Amino acid sequence: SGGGSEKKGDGKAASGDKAADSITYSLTADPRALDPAYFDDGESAVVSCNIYEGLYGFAEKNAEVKPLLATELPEISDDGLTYTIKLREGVKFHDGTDFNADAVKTSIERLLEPNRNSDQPYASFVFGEEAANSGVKTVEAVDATTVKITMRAANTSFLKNLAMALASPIVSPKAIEAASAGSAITTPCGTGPYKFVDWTKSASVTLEANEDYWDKDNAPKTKNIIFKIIAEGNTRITSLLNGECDIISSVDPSSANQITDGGYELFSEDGMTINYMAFNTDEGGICADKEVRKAIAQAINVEEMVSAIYGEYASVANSVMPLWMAPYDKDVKQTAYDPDAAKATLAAKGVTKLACITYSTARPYNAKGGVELANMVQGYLSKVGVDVEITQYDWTTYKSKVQTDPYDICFYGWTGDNGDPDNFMNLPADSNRSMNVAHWDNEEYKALIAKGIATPDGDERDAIYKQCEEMMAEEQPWLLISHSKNLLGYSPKVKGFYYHPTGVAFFKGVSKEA
Amino acid sequence: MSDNGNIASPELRNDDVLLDVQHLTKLFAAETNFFGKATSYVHAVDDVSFQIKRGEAFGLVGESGCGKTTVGKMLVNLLRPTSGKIIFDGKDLTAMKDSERKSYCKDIQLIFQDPYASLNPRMRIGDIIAEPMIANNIVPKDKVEARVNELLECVGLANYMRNRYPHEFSGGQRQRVGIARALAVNPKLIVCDEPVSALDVSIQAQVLNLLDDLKEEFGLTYLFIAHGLNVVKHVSDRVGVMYLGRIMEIAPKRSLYADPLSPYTQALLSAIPAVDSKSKRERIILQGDVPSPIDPPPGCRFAGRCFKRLGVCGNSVPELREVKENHRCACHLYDPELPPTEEMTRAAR
Amino acid sequence: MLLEVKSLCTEFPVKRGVVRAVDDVSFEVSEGEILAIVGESGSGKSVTSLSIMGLLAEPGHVAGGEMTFDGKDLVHLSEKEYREMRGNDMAMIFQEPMTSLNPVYRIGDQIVEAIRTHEKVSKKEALTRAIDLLRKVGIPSPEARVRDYPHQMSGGMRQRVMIAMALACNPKLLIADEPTTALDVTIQAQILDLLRRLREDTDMAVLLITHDLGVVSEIADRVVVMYCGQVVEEAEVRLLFDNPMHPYTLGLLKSIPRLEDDDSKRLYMIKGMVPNPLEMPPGCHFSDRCDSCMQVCRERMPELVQVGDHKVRCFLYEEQDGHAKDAAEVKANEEKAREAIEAAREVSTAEALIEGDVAREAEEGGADER
Amino acid sequence: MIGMSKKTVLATQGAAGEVTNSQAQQPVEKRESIWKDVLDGIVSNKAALVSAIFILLLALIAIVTKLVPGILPYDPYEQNLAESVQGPSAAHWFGTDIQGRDIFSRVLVGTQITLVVGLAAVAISLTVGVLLGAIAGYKGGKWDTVIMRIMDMMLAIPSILLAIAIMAALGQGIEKAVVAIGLVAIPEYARIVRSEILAIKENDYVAAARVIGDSNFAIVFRHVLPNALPSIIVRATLGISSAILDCAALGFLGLGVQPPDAEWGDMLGRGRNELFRAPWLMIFPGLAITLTVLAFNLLGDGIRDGLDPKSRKR
Amino acid sequence: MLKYILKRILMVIPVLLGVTIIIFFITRVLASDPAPVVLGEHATAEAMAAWRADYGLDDPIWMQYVNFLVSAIQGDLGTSYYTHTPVASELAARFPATAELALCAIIVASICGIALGVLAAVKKNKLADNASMVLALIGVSMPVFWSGILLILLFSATLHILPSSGRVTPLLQPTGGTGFFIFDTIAKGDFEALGDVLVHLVLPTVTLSLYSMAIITRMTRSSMLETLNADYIRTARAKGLAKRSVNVKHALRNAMLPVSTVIGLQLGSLLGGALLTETVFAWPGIGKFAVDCVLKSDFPVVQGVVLLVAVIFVFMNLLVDIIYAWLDPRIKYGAKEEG
Ligand SMILES: Nc1ncnc2c1ncn2[C@@H]1O[C@H](COP(=O)(O)OP(=O)(O)OP(=O)(O)O)[C@@H](O)[C@H]1O
Ligand SMILES: Nc1ncnc2c1ncn2[C@@H]1O[C@H](COP(=O)(O)OP(=O)(O)OP(=O)(O)O)[C@@H](O)[C@H]1O
Ligand SMILES: [Mg+2]
Ligand SMILES: [Mg+2]
Repeated sequence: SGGGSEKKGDGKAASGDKAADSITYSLTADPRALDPAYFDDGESAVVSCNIYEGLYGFAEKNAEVKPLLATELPEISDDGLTYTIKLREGVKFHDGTDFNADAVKTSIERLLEPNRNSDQPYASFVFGEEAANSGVKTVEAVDATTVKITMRAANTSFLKNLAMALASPIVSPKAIEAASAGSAITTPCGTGPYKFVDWTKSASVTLEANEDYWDKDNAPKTKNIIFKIIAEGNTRITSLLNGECDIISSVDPSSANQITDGGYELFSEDGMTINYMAFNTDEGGICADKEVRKAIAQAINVEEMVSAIYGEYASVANSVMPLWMAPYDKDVKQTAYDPDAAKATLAAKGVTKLACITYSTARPYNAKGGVELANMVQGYLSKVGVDVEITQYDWTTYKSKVQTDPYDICFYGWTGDNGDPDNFMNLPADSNRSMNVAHWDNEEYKALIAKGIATPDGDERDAIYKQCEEMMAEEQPWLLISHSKNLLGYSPKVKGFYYHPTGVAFFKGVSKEA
Repeated sequence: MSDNGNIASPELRNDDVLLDVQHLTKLFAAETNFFGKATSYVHAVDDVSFQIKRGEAFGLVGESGCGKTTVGKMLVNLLRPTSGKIIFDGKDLTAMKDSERKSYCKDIQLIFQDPYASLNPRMRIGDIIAEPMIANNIVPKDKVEARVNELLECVGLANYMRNRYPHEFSGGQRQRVGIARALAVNPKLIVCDEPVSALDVSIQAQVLNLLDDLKEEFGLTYLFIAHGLNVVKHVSDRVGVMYLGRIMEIAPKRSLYADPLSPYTQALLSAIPAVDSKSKRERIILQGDVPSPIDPPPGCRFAGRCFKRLGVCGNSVPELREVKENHRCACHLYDPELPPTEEMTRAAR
Repeated sequence: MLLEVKSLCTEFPVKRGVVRAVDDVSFEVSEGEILAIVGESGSGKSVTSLSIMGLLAEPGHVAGGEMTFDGKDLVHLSEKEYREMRGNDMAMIFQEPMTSLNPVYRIGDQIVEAIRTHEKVSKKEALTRAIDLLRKVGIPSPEARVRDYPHQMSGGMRQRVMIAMALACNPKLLIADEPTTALDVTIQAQILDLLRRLREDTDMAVLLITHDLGVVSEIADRVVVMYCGQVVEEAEVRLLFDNPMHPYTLGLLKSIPRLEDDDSKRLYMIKGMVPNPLEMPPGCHFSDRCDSCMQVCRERMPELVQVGDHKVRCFLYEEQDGHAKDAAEVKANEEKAREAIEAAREVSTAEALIEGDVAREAEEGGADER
Repeated sequence: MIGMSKKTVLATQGAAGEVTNSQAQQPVEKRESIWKDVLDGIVSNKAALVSAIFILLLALIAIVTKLVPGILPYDPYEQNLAESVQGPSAAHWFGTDIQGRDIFSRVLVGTQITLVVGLAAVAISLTVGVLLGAIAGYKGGKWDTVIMRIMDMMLAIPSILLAIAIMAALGQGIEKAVVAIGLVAIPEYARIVRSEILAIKENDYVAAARVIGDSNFAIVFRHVLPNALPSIIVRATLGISSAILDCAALGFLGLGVQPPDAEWGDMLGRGRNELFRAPWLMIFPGLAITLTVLAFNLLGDGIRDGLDPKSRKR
Repeated sequence: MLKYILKRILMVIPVLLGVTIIIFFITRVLASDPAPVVLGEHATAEAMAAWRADYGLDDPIWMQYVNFLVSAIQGDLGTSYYTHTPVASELAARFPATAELALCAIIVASICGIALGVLAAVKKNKLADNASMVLALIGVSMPVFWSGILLILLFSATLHILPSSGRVTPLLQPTGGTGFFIFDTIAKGDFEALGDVLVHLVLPTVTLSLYSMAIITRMTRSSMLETLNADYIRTARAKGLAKRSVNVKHALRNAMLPVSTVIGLQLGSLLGGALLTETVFAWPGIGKFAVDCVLKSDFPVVQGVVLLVAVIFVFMNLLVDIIYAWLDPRIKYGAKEEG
């Protein structure tokens, strides 16, 4: 029922252990698409991960890979090139089609060249490219329940890619057929715990429980899951306080108290992000000089800045990777705050002016947007005698401006895709300048990264990435700022809710008291 | 169309004609089709001819909408005639290009009907009067002020009023400012478009007397437009009566008032309420309204309301012909080709 | 007596003071009579008529005096009673026929509305009556014209419609505020003729307001001349025109160009202009412009006194104590006034005008200095 | 030659003549001008008077804070994270923002940008709009058709969307915001000026100017535009208020000024993230905008009344 | 009349062409490159180049325009770069929301605006006049998003009496139908849903209508004052009509003429103004969507939105003119065209 008052009434007053039949979750924007091959955004992922399932998924609270539609972890050949995967039996898609090896083959092959099209943003990331000699070469259905994937080159993160909500989940072949060639499915159909009902653009997406879900232990407990699109942060919070939503995502750190004060639960766990400031290391620039980079880093009290902006809802970044992901950081030392030293160095180097660009839009790794950060850095640097001139852009423009504007420092960040260290650590080694905004070009580091990707998980691999972390701290192409926490608010009546660090929320175990 | 203007009346023939208007016609588009082409016309002025002598005051009389203002505007180049000629001081103004014509502009000046709308409310009257002199460069810059003072005195305004704005003046005073502005360029002809009809009774006389005085003093020539015959009588030497874009009668004042020939003129005269009980005239009350000037019917324009209407009036346009000496009239009653009428005999006497 | 107005005063408070638009005005209208009020623009004619109709625009109000209509005290009438009387017992028509009809309603409906406001009749019946009325005021094929909108009619027609509407409920008094001023002479003659006929047919009294002395002489029985909110002279129409007493009336009559005049003579000019209502000269309002002005005129306001069959407000005819002078003296003064006027005709226009302006400025001098 | 005979009249006039002369020597004061009407309108309307005083005060604040920044209780740009996000108190009347800057000082400094934005944006749209409107109205014909069609096109695009598109294209910053806001308002001015001019053109005094031989230029600039001025002034006053609002809207959408400039819309847009924690971040700049816009609106109405010949009894 | 309408419709064409040219110029020449946004984080320069080629963005600008125009005339507005959905269906999905909100707002604004304006005019210079004018002016002076957020804070967050977001509680949403929920719910006889739709409409409608209401109030007041001074009002009073009937029947009807024009224009600007309101109230309309698309450089959608709004605006004006002619018998279109 609709009116806030009513909702509030039955929310607060009524009690008992009867389960309510719907849970409303707020998204911040429309999903881009509800076909895993065609989106790259968190909003789509949150919805889709309840409709579709992949061969693998992540563990409940971390990025450990678990079998999902596969019965066990794949058999990987020693050269790392062949993956043999056993499939679960008796699973049906929502449209009644059987889930089998052919379905897997169809789902994956539409993302491989030459079927792949330029509208599939994650296809090349997950399944590689022929030109780069990476990723999947072939998919074979060995028998109804066995699939064999052959790789072009070994890639330790491939398995984690298969667990992602983007690109990897398995889609009903019938639905793929029904959609016109080269475009996204409009009536989503997967094997997941919830079935698609309706998507009213810009308003809401409605799902309903899949009565025939294969995993009887984790059968959906709530009849409907509704994703309501609310872009404005204050409106989101009000909608929770007013009983219009049960769970709201992207809570602004500064509003967190409002949620707990109102008797609501605050979900606050580390996400899979890094929020950083990059120095433009291009030859000839002020920040090409490592000393200057270090001095600037010394001028900024990261701890104070993080707490002022995010309060307790972000942790100061000591490593590129988030703490829960990486065991590598323990001994990495980042540059310490030392304004006097900074002043002296900068004066000696004759640095008085820096051009800074930043983004005005909130990002997953920075709920406040980059302007606040830029403002504070401007404040710190003005105290050591450096004028910072800030130019801000909205995110879209910003993404092209980082490639064209002549900046000295810029703000950026990263949200992990798959929980693999390479996904984070390769950023400063990337040849793509929009990924590597520091334009850092360090052969030694690049070699380490290449080695890391081919090394199977284990101590050897960990050591490589630890070395990477140390190099980053020493060479200072970035000033690490924070790892954001995923902040959500939810009604205390919602039980069993967990927001996964990869930025999705699984509703199969979630229920709500009436 | 009758050809009624090219023979000037004998009275004028030997004299110095300042303005000779020949077959002047002005049509306005009344309705337009899809592409903006006119499909019907307002016949505002239709084949009008008359002459004005130097130093003469010619009155043009007619009811509202009969085209008097339109004639005046064509004379001062505010409107372009559809056809016809305006020969001023021997030169055909209508044949001139705009640039050429501009040099004659100042010789014909206009006094407007509405004293409230004809003065720019945001200018001081000193500037208003000085403007034509500066625009036409007829007085050296340093003499302008003295000349403005002179003009103000001429029209009976004290020169300290120079720095005031029009709204600080009464209607009569404003009209005097308008007169001063017209005088500023030493025009040869002044077109007075109903200069007193918007004024109070007690003020009318001031302006009429002033115009009279000025005419005397500077030998001006007037085209005096009015809608009542009583006002015109006081100022003009000769009078033309218009009806629906056409001239009905032209005659020297004395002749016109003593013996109006056209039934329309007769009605117009009788409609003027008389103040004196002694001179109660027989009243002719015309029926109906002035018809629309949009595509008027053929024949005499007045036929529809005429109380002496003949059979021919509805289809044939009467010529403007000399009925008595210097007294011309466009009416079938005086058509020698038609059977003689009572009026004709009376006029012949 | 149908309408009696006694010492009516009407005031408009404005930013810089109070405009007394009507100042101590008295007159009477009896059944079937046509009384004309003449005066220049701003002399308070319209305000007088609106005061009678109770239609004064906001801050304006009757500040004193009495008005009785058909035995009823108008000054203290409630708005409801007034409304019942308006359009019913007394009706009014206005100067501007072009704007006095509501442009968005058919004229038939507007007349029907007037009828149905006061009488409980069916729409159909009212419409029939409307058509009759239109016929009565001389509108050809009234059955068709009732469906016309005002913009489809000429000015003369609209004025007839206005008259038809006013006659809808057979009023006892018709107030006509400059009904012909905006019309052409030939149309004006038609309307005046119509009014005259109607008066004969219905025995309705008419209060005719105009600034045109010609119209007055054509149609009125009696005339009230107003100047600056005051009655300066009142008399039977022929008496007034043949024998005007007040210098203002005299001046007006001499200053209008008449067909009968000898036009070689200059027109007489009343010099100067109507004073600003907030800056009236201290004595007689006309004193600045008067050619027979005396010292006393500048000091004191003369009273309206009965002189023979005239009422006149002028010290030429009034003793200091407020009584009329004796007949001989009146005669002499009348003569004097006439001579003054004849003499003034010969003054050059510009000269006279400057003199008039300067006199007025001097009067207002204080204001000017500011 | 004209008037010679009159000379003597004055000389022999005696008393009256002296009055004349003494008055003639009066200093030539500007008796009545449009600015006086404006002033009259303001003074005679209490709300407009208060508004005018308020706006003057704002202007004063803007100038003083520009010239003597030290007069402010705090440096509006100085970061002081120790005092980050504090509620209104005796020390910080309007509280502090996330960077610990004093909101009161920032609101005061914000008057600079706000007024400049309002005036500059209006200056752009006024200049272009008046020019286009004048050409369309006075020249008529093809000029009119072409110009007014273009204006129609601009009007048919929602102005805020157009402004955003222009901003997105030009990049951010106060100058760009001003340009965007100024550009999108042009059609309104052009329309008003055109219709005014069409009406004024019909006046006899314009005909009179033509009869005496004035050039088109003189007619437009001496006779037509000055008489269109009242509605232009009114429109411009109201235009300042909509420019301020538009600027605030752009700020709200994150397209506002460059940091650390204090602009109310930008402060408001930024403050809304802290609405629940620190409502003062949104309330005070919002109030400042509302009051300023209200003041310009009331002032515009007052001026309109003052300039309206109908309400100006004389 | 018919001729006039036809003529006006023909005149619309160059305006719409011009609109497309303006917006085409702004998007293609001035705006930033959409490729990085569309293709996401992992896209390489080659992938972006390939994508641009796919979408014809490396064609000469005039060719892009011609292509756009040709397909637009065939009813194809292109496909969103970002969601790969046809623009027409993206707009169709969102437009009813905006239209319903704008219509409600204009109705509320008109009713309140006219009522306040009449009150102010009839009680000129009295308390009621001043109060309604100040009220109206405050409406015009508050930034829409600010007043919207304050309203939410009061009615939703504090008093909990009105919902703060969306058009309807999703499970009650009528499916199929016109997309105008008031209409759809009534058609279905689902009054629970109707109630829900109505309470959701309250805050956005109020917020959105404030601005227009102020404009309409002002216009009504001045127009009413003008007509109240008209001669025919005096005539009506001289007939003995009651004040009320004079005010309503004679004055208001005439005063409505200029007001109707303003209302028509307001509806156009409401469509634009809805943008901020939609953001604040999570209203699923085209306003917020359009802003996002401008910021994402999703050209086809931006073009589509602008074209749609322009068409509505232009036809709204046409409609207003026709209504005007219907209200005012003096206007006989076709007869008088200034030339
Ligand atoms: N610009 C115009 N466009 C169309 N018709 C016009 C125009 N100017 C005048 N007319 C028409 O031409 C006719 C003559 O108008 P004009 O103003 O010359 O009459 P007038 O005799 O001066 O009348 P009035 O006594 O009312 O001043 C009228 O019917 C008028 O409607
Ligand atoms: N609403 C008003 N406020 C202030 N003064 C007014 C108002 N109405 C009329 N007056 C004043 O009252 C005086 C008389 O006006 P009124 O309209 O009665 O004149 P009138 O004789 O009818 O003139 P006209 O011939 O112009 O109609 C004028 O001086 C005018 O200034
Ligand atoms: Mg005329
Ligand atoms: Mg009057």
